[in-house]
Amino acid sequence: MIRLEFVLMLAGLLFALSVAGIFLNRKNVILLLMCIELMLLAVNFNFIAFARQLGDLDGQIFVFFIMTVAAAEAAIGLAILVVLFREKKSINVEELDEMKG
Amino acid sequence: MQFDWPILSVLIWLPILGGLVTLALGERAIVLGRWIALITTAATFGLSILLYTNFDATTAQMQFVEEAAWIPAFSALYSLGVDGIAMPLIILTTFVTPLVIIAAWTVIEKKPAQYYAAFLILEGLMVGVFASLDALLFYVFWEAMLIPMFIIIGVWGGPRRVYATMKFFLYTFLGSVLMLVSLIYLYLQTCDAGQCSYSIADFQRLPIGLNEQILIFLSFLLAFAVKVPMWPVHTWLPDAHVEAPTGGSVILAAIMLKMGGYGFLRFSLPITPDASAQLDWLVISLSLIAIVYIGYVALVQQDMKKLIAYSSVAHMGFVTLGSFLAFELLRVNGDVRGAAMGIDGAMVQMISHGLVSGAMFFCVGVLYDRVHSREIGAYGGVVNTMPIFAAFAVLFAMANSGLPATSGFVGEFLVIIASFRADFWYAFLAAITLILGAAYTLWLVKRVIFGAVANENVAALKDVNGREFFVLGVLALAVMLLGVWPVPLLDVMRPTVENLVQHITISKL
Amino acid sequence: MESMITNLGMHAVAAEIFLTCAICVILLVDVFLNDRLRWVTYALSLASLAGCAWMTLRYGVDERFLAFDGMFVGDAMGDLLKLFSYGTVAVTFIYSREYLQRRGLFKGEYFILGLVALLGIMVMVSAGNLLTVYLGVELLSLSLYAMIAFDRDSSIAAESAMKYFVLGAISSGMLLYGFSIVYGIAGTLQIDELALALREVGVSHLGLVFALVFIISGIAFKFGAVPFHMWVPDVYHGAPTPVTLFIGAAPKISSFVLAIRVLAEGLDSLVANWQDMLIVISVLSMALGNIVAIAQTNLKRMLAYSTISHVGFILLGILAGTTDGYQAAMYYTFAYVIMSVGSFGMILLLAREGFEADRIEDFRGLNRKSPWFAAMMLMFMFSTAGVPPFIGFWAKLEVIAAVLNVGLAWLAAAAVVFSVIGAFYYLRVVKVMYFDEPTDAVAIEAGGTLRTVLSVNGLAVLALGIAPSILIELCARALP
Amino acid sequence: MIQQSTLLSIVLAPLIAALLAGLFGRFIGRVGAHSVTIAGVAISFGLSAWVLKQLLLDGAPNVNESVYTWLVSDGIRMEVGFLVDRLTALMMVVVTFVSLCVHVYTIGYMHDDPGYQRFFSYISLFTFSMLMLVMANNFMQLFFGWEAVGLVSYLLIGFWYTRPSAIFANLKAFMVNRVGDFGFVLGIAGIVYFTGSLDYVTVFGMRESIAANTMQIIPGLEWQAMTVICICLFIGAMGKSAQVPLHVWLPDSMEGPTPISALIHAATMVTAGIFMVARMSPLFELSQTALSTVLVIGATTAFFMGLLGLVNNDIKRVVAYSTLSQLGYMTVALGVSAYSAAIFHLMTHAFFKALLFLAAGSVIIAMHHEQDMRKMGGLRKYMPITYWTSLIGSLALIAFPGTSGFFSKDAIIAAVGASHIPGATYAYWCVFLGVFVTALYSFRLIFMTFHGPERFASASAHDHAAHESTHVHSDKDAGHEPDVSAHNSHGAHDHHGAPHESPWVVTLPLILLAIPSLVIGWFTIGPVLFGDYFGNAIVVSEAHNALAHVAEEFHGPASFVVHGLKTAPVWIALLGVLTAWFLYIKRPDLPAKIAGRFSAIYTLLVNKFYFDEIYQAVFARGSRRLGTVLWRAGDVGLIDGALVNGSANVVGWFSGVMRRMQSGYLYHYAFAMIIGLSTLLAWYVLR
Amino acid sequence: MTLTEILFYAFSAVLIVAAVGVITARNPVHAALFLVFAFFNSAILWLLMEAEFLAIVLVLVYVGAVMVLFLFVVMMLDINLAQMREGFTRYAPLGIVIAALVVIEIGSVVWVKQLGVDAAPALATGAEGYSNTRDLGELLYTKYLYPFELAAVLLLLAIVAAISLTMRQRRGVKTQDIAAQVSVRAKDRIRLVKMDAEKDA
Repeated sequence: MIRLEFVLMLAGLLFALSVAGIFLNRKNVILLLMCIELMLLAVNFNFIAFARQLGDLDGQIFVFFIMTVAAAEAAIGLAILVVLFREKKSINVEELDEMKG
Repeated sequence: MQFDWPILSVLIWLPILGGLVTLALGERAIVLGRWIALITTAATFGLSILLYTNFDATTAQMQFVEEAAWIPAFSALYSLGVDGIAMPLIILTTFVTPLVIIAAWTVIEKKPAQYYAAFLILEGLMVGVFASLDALLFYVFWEAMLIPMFIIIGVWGGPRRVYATMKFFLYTFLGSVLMLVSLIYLYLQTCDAGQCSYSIADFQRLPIGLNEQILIFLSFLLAFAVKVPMWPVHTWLPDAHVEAPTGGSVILAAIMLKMGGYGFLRFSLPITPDASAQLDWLVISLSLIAIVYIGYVALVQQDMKKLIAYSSVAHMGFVTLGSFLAFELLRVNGDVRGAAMGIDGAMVQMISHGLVSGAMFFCVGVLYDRVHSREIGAYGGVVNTMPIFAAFAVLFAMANSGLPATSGFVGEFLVIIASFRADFWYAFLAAITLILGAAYTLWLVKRVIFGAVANENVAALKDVNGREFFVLGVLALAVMLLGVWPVPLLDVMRPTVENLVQHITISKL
Repeated sequence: MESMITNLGMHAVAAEIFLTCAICVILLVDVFLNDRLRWVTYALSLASLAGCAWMTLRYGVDERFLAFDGMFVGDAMGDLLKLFSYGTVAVTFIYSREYLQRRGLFKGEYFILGLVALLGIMVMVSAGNLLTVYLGVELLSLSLYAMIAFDRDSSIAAESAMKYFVLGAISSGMLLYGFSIVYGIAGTLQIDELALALREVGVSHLGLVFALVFIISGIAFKFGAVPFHMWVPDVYHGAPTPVTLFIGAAPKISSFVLAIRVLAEGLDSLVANWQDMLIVISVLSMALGNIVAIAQTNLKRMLAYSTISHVGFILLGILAGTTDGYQAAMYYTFAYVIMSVGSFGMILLLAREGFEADRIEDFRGLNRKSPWFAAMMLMFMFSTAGVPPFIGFWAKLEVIAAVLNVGLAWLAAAAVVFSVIGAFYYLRVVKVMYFDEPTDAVAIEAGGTLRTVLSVNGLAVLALGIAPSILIELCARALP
Repeated sequence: MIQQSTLLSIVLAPLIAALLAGLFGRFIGRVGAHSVTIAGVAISFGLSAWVLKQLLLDGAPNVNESVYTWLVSDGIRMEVGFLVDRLTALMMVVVTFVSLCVHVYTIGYMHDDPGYQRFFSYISLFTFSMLMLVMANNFMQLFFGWEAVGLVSYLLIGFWYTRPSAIFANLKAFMVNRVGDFGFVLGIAGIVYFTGSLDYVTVFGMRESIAANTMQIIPGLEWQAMTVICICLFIGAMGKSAQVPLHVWLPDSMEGPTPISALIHAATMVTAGIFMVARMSPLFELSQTALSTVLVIGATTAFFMGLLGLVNNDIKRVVAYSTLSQLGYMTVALGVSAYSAAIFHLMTHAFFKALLFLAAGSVIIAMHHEQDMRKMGGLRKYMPITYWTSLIGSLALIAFPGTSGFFSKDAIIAAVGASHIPGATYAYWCVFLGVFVTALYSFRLIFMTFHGPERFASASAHDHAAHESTHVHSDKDAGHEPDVSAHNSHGAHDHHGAPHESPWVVTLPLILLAIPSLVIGWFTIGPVLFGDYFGNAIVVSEAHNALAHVAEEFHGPASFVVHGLKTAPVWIALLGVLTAWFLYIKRPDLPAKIAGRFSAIYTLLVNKFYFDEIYQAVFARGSRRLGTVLWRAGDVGLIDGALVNGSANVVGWFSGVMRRMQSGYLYHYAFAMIIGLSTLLAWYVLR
Repeated sequence: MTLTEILFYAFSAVLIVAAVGVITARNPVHAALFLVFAFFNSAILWLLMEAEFLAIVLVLVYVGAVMVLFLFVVMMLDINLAQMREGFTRYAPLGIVIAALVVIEIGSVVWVKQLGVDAAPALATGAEGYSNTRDLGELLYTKYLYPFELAAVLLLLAIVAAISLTMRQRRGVKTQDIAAQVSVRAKDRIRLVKMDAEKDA
């Protein structure tokens, strides 16, 4: 029997790791996108665990939609990345500082 | 006699309409615009005289009342009316504005249509402040007034106008927003009492606990103290005055400052009488500080307008002092004999200061238009080249230092006499203005008006022209009339003032 | 079949369906248009907005109404918000046209993405399920990401799109995380069921509060409230002005409705908890927004910070947790949108070839060049500062009343003090227009439509300020 | 019966004349101006005399009625009205008579002045104001007149407004008077507090109830309410009547044209204080402390101000110091409750001092506006009328037996001698020694001006430049303003010609004034001083009635003279005259030597006891310094700098700091979000 | 401890390792591969949690499409790997602190305080004829029809957005314009200018 808390803890860890990843990564925007995927994964774990716990498929449906959205998001994110790279010839996070203050 | 047409609405909206027409005609049709401005303001003044002639001076009731639904959701009404306190102030407003228009006749070269429009709109809003019976309506007029004034100082002002306008606006804005919170609070209290209302009269009847009263009082105090202005929140005034164009200074000194005094009488005293009684020492001390401290500060000013501005602060100290004597009297003597005199004095001082300081700013304006300097040091011996002007200036200076037979004397005299009842030292400190007021005013006169011709600028001065003569002459007449025969003014106020004194002696707790 | 849609209620969704079809049609038509005929897209977009409005009015509902098994909620508030959104988007399009044409950006994408974003807003407005909420949020967000980056020759646009994207995704993650916990505790995603279920679970449930923090964070991000505001200045600044205009307007409605649907309807039993959190966020927003705006020289950026501060005010209304409060917040949102559209419209009005008019000093001496539009900007600025007799004042008045009504006097006092600080930078714009001399003599190039609509916009700010009853009554009727 | 319209005419005639001359001076011209004003004052004088006659001879009752209500506030009516009793009537006659003389005199004195009409307007206005003051039936109007005469005095001292010294002097005069008014207003306020009325009759009727009160001004110290009120009122009198230490303005007021010095600064305005205290006698009688204060201050003024006359060389200033001293005598009389003596001296003084001033003016005209006595001498033969009238005036001043001054002054000295209130002894010595001093400086003036060698011929030539510069009209300036006053009148005459007698308009008033100076005491001392002239206008309590002792020995004016010869003061005065003769005719070298010997005292006197310097330093500069400190440190520094701009700067600084947090870096943004999230979590979940 | 549990813990551990790999990988390609690895692990975990359909979708859609897209972009963009890791160690401690903070907070709620979720009946797994896919499908096309359609719009949006952002006509590309070449006139190409033979001095 997989304990609910365990899954939730796992999801929490993933969430924390993705957050740390976003903060730690200062050079490459693509890695940020990947961290976001990781974060969504964490959420998905939550939903699946709860769906199982509750005996209710709504959670799984939600995961389904999250994945759909995540795919779309990734597409747009990567498209923006491409635009960005064309303009700046770089995807270094530290160089994304034209605007501040 | 009441009218079957909405006279107060006309007084508010006629100038605003005139302003919009002037604005719409634009700078190219300025000749027409100018006349429209003059005719509108003159008509407004004429109509406001009807207020006086038809005023029933036997009652403290609001008169010429108009009422219409405005914002049903807040039970806010478009309700107007005047009593013996508001009516003189309205007439002062309508009296001074045409003079401002005349004084600006050919002097303003930059965007004159906007200039006139700003003053016309301002006039309507100012009348609105005095005529509103609904707190929300009052507040709207109160704040909206800042906008034209902001523009007036900023567009037609002097070199440091940006600093001055910002300071003016933010100071007064800061002062009044907390009042808004209090007004809303009072409104919610009326809701709790069963009948939601923004009516000032309902606020005055509302029972409020002491702690709440104190908070409300403090927020009112801030709002009105900034406007009056009282020490230590007065520092916007010298800057605003110095930078404002002549008309702006006149309106600022003559009318805007009165709104603070009016606010005290209309809001602070009747709505929070117990808090006022608790904290009257604060207001009275600040007033006395204003009278003495500011007197000294005025003494050393090198800028004519600044000097007059500071003298305004000192003079307005009498208004606040007179208004708050009632509570001290009640405490010291156990009765309120003298309180009505204090409030009478405050009112007369407001009207008088409106005329006198306005006139003094006009005088400075006359000089400034010719020499383009406000520095005292840039003048000297003006009397040699401008004898008529000098006569006016000396007259107004005397009025400013509170000489009997001018209006300046009446208010100060009443307040000093009333304050003696409360405490010898109040009267003592207040009376110091006799010395300081004369010192700074006459020293100014000495350095500017008297003496030998100081430089070519002064030598080249031309005496006042007909337009200026008219403006100064009308003001001089008013100042003298009020000084020699103030009874018409006091008579219309009496029932209202006595009613007010009665009201504030009854605790709301 | 055991699972059937029990109440379909297609007519309630008429506007959404119509808009989706319209988007497809426009998408197809646009492909076949050359640049000279691009106005057809523009016209079609406006026409479809008009169609939507007609649909909404035609199938408007007075009472709460569920469709698609509760996924969709139709109510009076929703109809009002949608109608307002159509109007906002339409005005946005009208303002944007000339700017886009002059910049060679007059492409179908702007309109299509804008319409999709509008669809997202509509979905959120009528969301009856957390899933629908999420999809609405994403529809809107993804469109916005794309819109921001759509000027492909602008590096700051791409940069801000990237920032917005990454942060937006994080916030979505947070929101989802919160949803998932709520789901786990309440066992349902349906908002009205959620409200019932949570009442049984009990208010002090730790897990709920835990979830609430995540949800609040997500909502705060969409609002742009401190400390989830960091994207706002950069996005406002970096995006092409028409897009900034778009972002500054309609999405605020969606943020508001997000808060209403999730917090006020779904998590209403937790009001004590989220009130506390929102107080912190709101005070921080008002403080930071107003203070940092002072240091700005770029008007778009300044308006961004001003947005942050206004969000603080909108949150004031929401955090009151009363119907009055929600009405106030709604009113504030409307007022804010009207003013914000106008302010950005002014930038678009002044912009011309090689001149963005997005710095404050670009407004220098406007009163010399065009007294009329200087007056309009003056009204926008004073209104935004909350000075009567403009609409912004009533918005502030209402939220302050709402806050006072729940006994948070200190908060009301803090709010008004911050609004004074805020007045400073609005005044600076007025100062530049009125007190300074123009640096050039170039006349305003904008065409008649823009001028007319902008004038109407400005006069509305005044008219609704003098007679605020109209809008107040509407809000009151929409949120009984 | 005295009609109200009569009284109104008395008051309004000069006012209307003043307005006509002032506002329409340009249209009615010089002749018009002086005609109309003289007519106005003549009407006043005539009617005043008639009123006096009515009261005195025809037994008309006192008039006390109001003209109109000025205002009503809090139930207190403030009215404008007239109280005419014999005291008032006496004052009215004196005022209008002197004023009339001065008007006539002015025609000659101001003949060439461009401000001719203005001057007439002012002095008519002054007459009006002074009449308002003396005829008032309430404190408000008293104060009104009080301030109005101050205003006119201000305008007239600064009449030659291009002279720096004149406009300095007028400001100073006004300010010092304001200090007095300050006290005066407080006194009035006190009266209103205790009686609720401003009306004389009502107030006097309630005087006992005032006296029953005490006030705690400084905590723990109970003061008699009456004492406080009376001292406050007397402070007003000190300002107006130039009592130490508020005397400093009077010598400087000599910057005004001489007719003014005669009218305002000798005969009428400065005596307003004396009049006021006499009018308030019902109140003062109830406070011995106040009376002592009055006495001591008056005595000090009488003696010490006289001393200053000894060392001054400006002919007008010597007269001015003598005025101060004589005002001191009057005040002393008030202090010992000899109110009628004070008023009596006021009246005689009005005549002879006006005479002396006008005579001095005549000399000044003759000397082409030279005022330094060291540059005069031997004028007797050139200006006989002036000489003789001056001599009469001086004799009256030194109380030469038989002259009017003798009667009044001797009565005062006798009254002081008879008084027993605290300070009376000091006062007696002051007034006694004062007699010697008076005689000394009076005859010093006579001898230096009219006797001895003619010093003007040599002096005027090389001192021309110096004299010009003191009057500011350097030739360069004069070129710019051809219409400036003194220069023209100066240039019109032959510069080096011998002085000659003034025209008749100047000498006629001298003669007119010389007559009462010489003889009026004979007729009036009986009724005024010892008779029942004042009736109930003046109240003296039995305890203080010093004059009563004098009255016991009074058996008619002639015997008074005889009796006077037996007392020391007369001989002291004679000694003074002899000393003057010795020092300034016999041994003109001695004064300088004495001055050298007692240089410390001499310096002290020349510097007028350093009052001016101290006031200048403490009040004028001190106030300005205080003002500067308050302004710079308080307003500009603390309020504006620290609070207003300071808070703006703090907000601005904070804005900058917060702005830097918006670093532009994505990870910082994310970091902020995460921190926000975890803080909320920590706060709400884990607490 | 059942086999399911053992497997679960094991794969969880691997998942965490993979996730750490994603955020610490020196090379973006490696990071992407770590992510793929994490997804695979997740799919297995989901299988263990009886979400079979989602597990399959995760592998097919995510690993098969999305991650490929990622890798594609990573390869396409010419990224200087040398700089990529600069400063990593500098920020690592802070990153760890943040991660720890979040973990502690989440953990304290979900682990220590148990979230307060009651143990509820698990899914009717193993029941006769139960199909996760079928049940999901049924729900998707009935109750979740509206979201389903919205998801479709969302994907459409993604397509439109991606195309509009990335497809562009390059500026400065020299291609032939046949029509322009054909329609050219001589006077467009040559300009005849009359000049004096000599210039004025």
